[in-house]
Amino acid sequence: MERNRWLLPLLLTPAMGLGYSVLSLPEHAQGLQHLVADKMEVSGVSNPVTAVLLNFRGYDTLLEMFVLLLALLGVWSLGGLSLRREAASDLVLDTMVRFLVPVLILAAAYLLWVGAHAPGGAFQAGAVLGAAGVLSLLSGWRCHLGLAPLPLRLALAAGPVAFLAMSGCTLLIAGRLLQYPPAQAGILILILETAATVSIGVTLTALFLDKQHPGNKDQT
Amino acid sequence: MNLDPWVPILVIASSLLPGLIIFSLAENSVRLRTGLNLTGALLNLVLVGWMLWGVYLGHRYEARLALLPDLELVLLADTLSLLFITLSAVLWLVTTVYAIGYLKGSPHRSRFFGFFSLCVTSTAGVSLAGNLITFLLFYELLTLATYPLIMHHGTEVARRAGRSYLVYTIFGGALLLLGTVWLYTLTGTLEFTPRGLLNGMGEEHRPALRAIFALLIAGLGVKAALVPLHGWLPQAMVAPAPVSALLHAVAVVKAGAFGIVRIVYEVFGVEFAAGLGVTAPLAWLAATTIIYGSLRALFQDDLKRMLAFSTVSQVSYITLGVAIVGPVATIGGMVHLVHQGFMKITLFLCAGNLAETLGVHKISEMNGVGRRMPWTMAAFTVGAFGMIGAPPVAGFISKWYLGLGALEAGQGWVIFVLAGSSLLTASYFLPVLHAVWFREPPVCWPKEHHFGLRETAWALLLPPLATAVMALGAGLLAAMPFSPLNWAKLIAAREFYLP
Amino acid sequence: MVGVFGDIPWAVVLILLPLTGGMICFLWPGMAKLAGAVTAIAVSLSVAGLGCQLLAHGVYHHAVGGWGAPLGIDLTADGLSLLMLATTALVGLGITVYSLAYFHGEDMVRFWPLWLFLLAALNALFLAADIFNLYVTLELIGLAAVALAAMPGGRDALSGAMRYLLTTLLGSLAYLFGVALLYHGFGSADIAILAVRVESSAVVWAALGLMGAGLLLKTALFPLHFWLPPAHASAPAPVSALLSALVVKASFYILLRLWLTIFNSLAGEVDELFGLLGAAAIIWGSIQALRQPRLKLLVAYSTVAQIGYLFIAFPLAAGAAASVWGATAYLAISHALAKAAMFLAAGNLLHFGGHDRIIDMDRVVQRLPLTAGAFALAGVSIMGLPPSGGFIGKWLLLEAAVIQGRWDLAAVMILGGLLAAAYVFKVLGYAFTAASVSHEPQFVSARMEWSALLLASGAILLGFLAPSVLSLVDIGSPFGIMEVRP
Amino acid sequence: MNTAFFYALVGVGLFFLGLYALIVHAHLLRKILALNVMGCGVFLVLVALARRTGEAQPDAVPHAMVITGIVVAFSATALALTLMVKLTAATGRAELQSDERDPH
Repeated sequence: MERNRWLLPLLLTPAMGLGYSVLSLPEHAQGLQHLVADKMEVSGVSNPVTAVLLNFRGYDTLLEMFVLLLALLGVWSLGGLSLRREAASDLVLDTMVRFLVPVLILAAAYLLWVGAHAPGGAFQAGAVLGAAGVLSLLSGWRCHLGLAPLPLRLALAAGPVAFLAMSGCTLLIAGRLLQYPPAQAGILILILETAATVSIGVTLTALFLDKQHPGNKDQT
Repeated sequence: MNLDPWVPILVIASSLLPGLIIFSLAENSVRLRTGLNLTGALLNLVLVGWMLWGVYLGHRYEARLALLPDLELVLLADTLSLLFITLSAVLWLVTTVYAIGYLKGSPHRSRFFGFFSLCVTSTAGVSLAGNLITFLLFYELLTLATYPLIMHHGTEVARRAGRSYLVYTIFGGALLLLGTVWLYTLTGTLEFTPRGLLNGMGEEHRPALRAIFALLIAGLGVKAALVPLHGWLPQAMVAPAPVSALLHAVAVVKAGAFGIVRIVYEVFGVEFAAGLGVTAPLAWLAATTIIYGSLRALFQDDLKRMLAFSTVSQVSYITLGVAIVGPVATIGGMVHLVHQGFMKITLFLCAGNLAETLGVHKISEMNGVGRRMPWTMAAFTVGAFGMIGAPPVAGFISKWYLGLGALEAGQGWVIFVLAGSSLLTASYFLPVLHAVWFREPPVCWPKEHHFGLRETAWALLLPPLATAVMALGAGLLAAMPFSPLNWAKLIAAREFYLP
Repeated sequence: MVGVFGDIPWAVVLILLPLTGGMICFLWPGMAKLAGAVTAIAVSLSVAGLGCQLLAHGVYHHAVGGWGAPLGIDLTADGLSLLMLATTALVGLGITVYSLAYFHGEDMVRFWPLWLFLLAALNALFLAADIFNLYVTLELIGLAAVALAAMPGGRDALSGAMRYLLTTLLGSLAYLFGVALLYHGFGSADIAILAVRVESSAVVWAALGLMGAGLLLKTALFPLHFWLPPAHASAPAPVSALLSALVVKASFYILLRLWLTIFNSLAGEVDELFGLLGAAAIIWGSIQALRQPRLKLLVAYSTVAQIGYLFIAFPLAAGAAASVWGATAYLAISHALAKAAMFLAAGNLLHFGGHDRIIDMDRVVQRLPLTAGAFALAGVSIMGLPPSGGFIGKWLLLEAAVIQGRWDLAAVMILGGLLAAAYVFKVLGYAFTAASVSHEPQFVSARMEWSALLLASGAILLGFLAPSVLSLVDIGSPFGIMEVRP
Repeated sequence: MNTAFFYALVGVGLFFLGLYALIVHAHLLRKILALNVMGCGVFLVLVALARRTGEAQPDAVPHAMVITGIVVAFSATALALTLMVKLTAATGRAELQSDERDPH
């Protein structure tokens, strides 16, 4: 514990310095707000955050999809996190999940749709979808028998693959990475977002598939 | 197309390529390996002969390759480099033949001959280096190529010897590097220039230049075995005999001595160095080494160790000749570079024969060995007399010129060093010779091999005989054109003292 | 021909290709090896294409989405980027060849997508011109690297990976904080724009401190190196090679970029501090390497020492920027090649003997001559002996140190070389001798031996390529204007 | 001082609170949580300062950055937790060995 005695003042000094430098920032700053506002018309959406995420800085989001996939690969590579419950059926949980999951899926769809012009979007929708998945797992739900490993992987890859395909197409057609024609930008972004939502939701769920699960480690 | 720039490159390639191919050969492809070795050595000799003739006629063999934006690797054949490379080319051929016989049937020969060739490549590079950075490159390569040869037996003793060798040489290399960089920052060039590249450097640089001189000489002194940097040399005796022979006569030790020659004459310029006041300490250091090496040799019983300390002593004659400052002493030092090579390699090859044929390693076991191996011991005797400085063997010529040069330069004390060293050398060699020829041989030798009617295998016998003949010839025929002595005179005349 | 290939946006291809390759590995594990090999080769070819492009037209810009900075994200490739990309491609190719023989079964399925995504992230990082984009690539690299390091799954690997993950996250967060400050202070995340707008102020100093500390932590500069040896030593051999050769260089590259652009006008005292820490790293890392009983730990500590050389340049750069940074870049790439070769060789020895205790190595010079040769050649470059890339870098740095009268730094560099020789030859010495306890040797495939040897030869070959490589790095003068030698 | 700066200062506080906890606590779960607290601090700074536009609309770019950052933080946390679970299973302790701890 004695090593902590000097730690506090040692951390307080940079904290104060950092606080001071934050306060030294100008009271008003536009950032890129005006620039974003100017280009909203050609961005294909009307929600500025979505415009930045999927159009202006869409390249970051492309890499983002791979961050998520990498985390999943890392977790799977370690054998996965198990959520299996030994207890048999819990009536309350079971019933609640039966009601909640469809609602959550609906909510996710709404969030995805609304993201084009109001707060919302792929990440929020994906998170809600993931919650639905985790809830189902918690209640003892398992992968549907018909769901073979490759389809699961395809669902996981939907977002990154959509981004990659979009990158390839835009590169070939426009000569630039992720440059959408303004007229089609809205629909293209919606496609990307839908794929991303699926991916995010499934990935969040798939993190909790353990090794024994058929959805994982099917390889020879 | 002008072929001249390609000649020095071909010289390097003639040992490098066989070496690299030999690495990849299977252990039992003896014939191919031997063929490659001998072809390389012969080709090397022919090319060197060609350059020798060319340089004599005034050709210029120079190849350049950019190493850094404003620094080049330079291979250049001048009279000085030819002195050294001719020695190495001749002795490489001899040693290769010897090594093929010596290592017959022993393991890891592909590795051995690979590194052996690399070692010769580095020596050729050291002699052909046209500037200090090229010299540094091949000098370090030499360290790396000799290490596996010293470690060849893979024993714990070998490992320690290898470690000790590296501790000295890597440290020396670091000093050399620092000195070179420092010099470069002052001059902006590292080209070896007749009469020195520092001519005309201002007063204000004198302290720095003295420090650089000390760094460079210390770096080179490790390989040249100047006291107190000689400690690795006696330990390196664990290596197989051909390696010891090469290390002592041509490659490592000579590379250091040759470097000192280059530094004093062609970097600093001998008169400039004398003006800096750095040659006198160097002369004293060399003299100390000469006496010290002889004294230590006096008390050795292990034959190879005795020869090693003898090397410590003898190689410093070269440094001494350089440090005396004067044309005649220069001739003495230069010519000793070659003469010591002939004589020392003879002695080591003979020692190898004794060990290989009779299992004799110690001086106390050598009683009467002259009756069992008269030819080998005859060669040994020639070498020993050469070391003592008895006429007509080559060693006499060196000492003669060194003495004359010292008198000419007004440094009479050197005569005493020469005389003292000769006396000491005589007192450790003559008892050996006496025992060899006049004592009764023992009933049986420690570990005898029989070779029919011959005293030993041809491949082991002919090389020392050849080098002994060379040592004799260099002394007897010193007045002939292309003799080492005349070539050394050419160097002294063409590079140092004529405007 | 030239026209068609000249128009391809190679820089973008360099990012998309490995992402696609990784995706194929993920979706169809059966094709992992094929996809990995093809991707590695294609990436090398693309780098060559980018190189031709840069030679012909100078610096390459690509405004992603067509927006351009500050609204959008730009990709930029200059000589320095090209050098790092080329090194990544070459080392990556060597490691790919090695891994084809090294990983089997389940490990193979786990390794390939992670490695290809890591490759993509590295390429993206070297092409990025936006500090937030750099953050994303840093995180991609970090996660991939941790996942790779944890692959063996044992106690050592897991705790090494855990420590690595915590450290790399901490470093990224500090960096992100700096990004936040710079963005809010100057209204852009684009490096070129920031470089123009930034002037000395409290915010900039805070950003400098945060980003500097974060990146130093990720680069493992002494005394922030504590996480590196366990993580690098316990990972599988090709992964250790990747981490030491490339991943560490990635964060150093960002640091160098930021120092050359945004923080260019500040940071005099910080440069001195970097130099001091670099010197300490050289000494401390080398001594620790010398003390290690296990080969992989020795090599890992050698990385700690070699990182120190990269920081020696900071205090020297004020005097002779271009040649000093050129030297640093040269050291970085030589170290990448040599260290990759060393780790691969160490992996061969570990595989061969079942252990990597240095004193128990059993005559490996005879039994694995190619591997021993690879280790030795790599060692030559690490020691900085001629002829090697390491020598060129060290020569240039020494020259700058002597010209500027920085004898302290010169002495440290010389001493570091001596210590490096000590630990390299310690290994080689035992490689000649027989071990007291013999063991059943395992077969080592020729591909594993040759890939190590070729990488090491590359480090040696770099010793002869300095004029062309240095002129290549200078495309777009990433180090400022070339000074003229007096 | 307007609210933007207040929240930004809270962000700075969270960052250092997290850093303190990261150093002090040995348990890995606490360390992981500490890193998340630090991340929240940074995100708060990013979002809070984006309000300084003086208009109804805040600057959207930092918002997008934070969303990206959250996904990264989430991914890293998932990986860290898995590592922790596996490490605990392998060593029986959810701590890193103290003999190799960082020398701060």
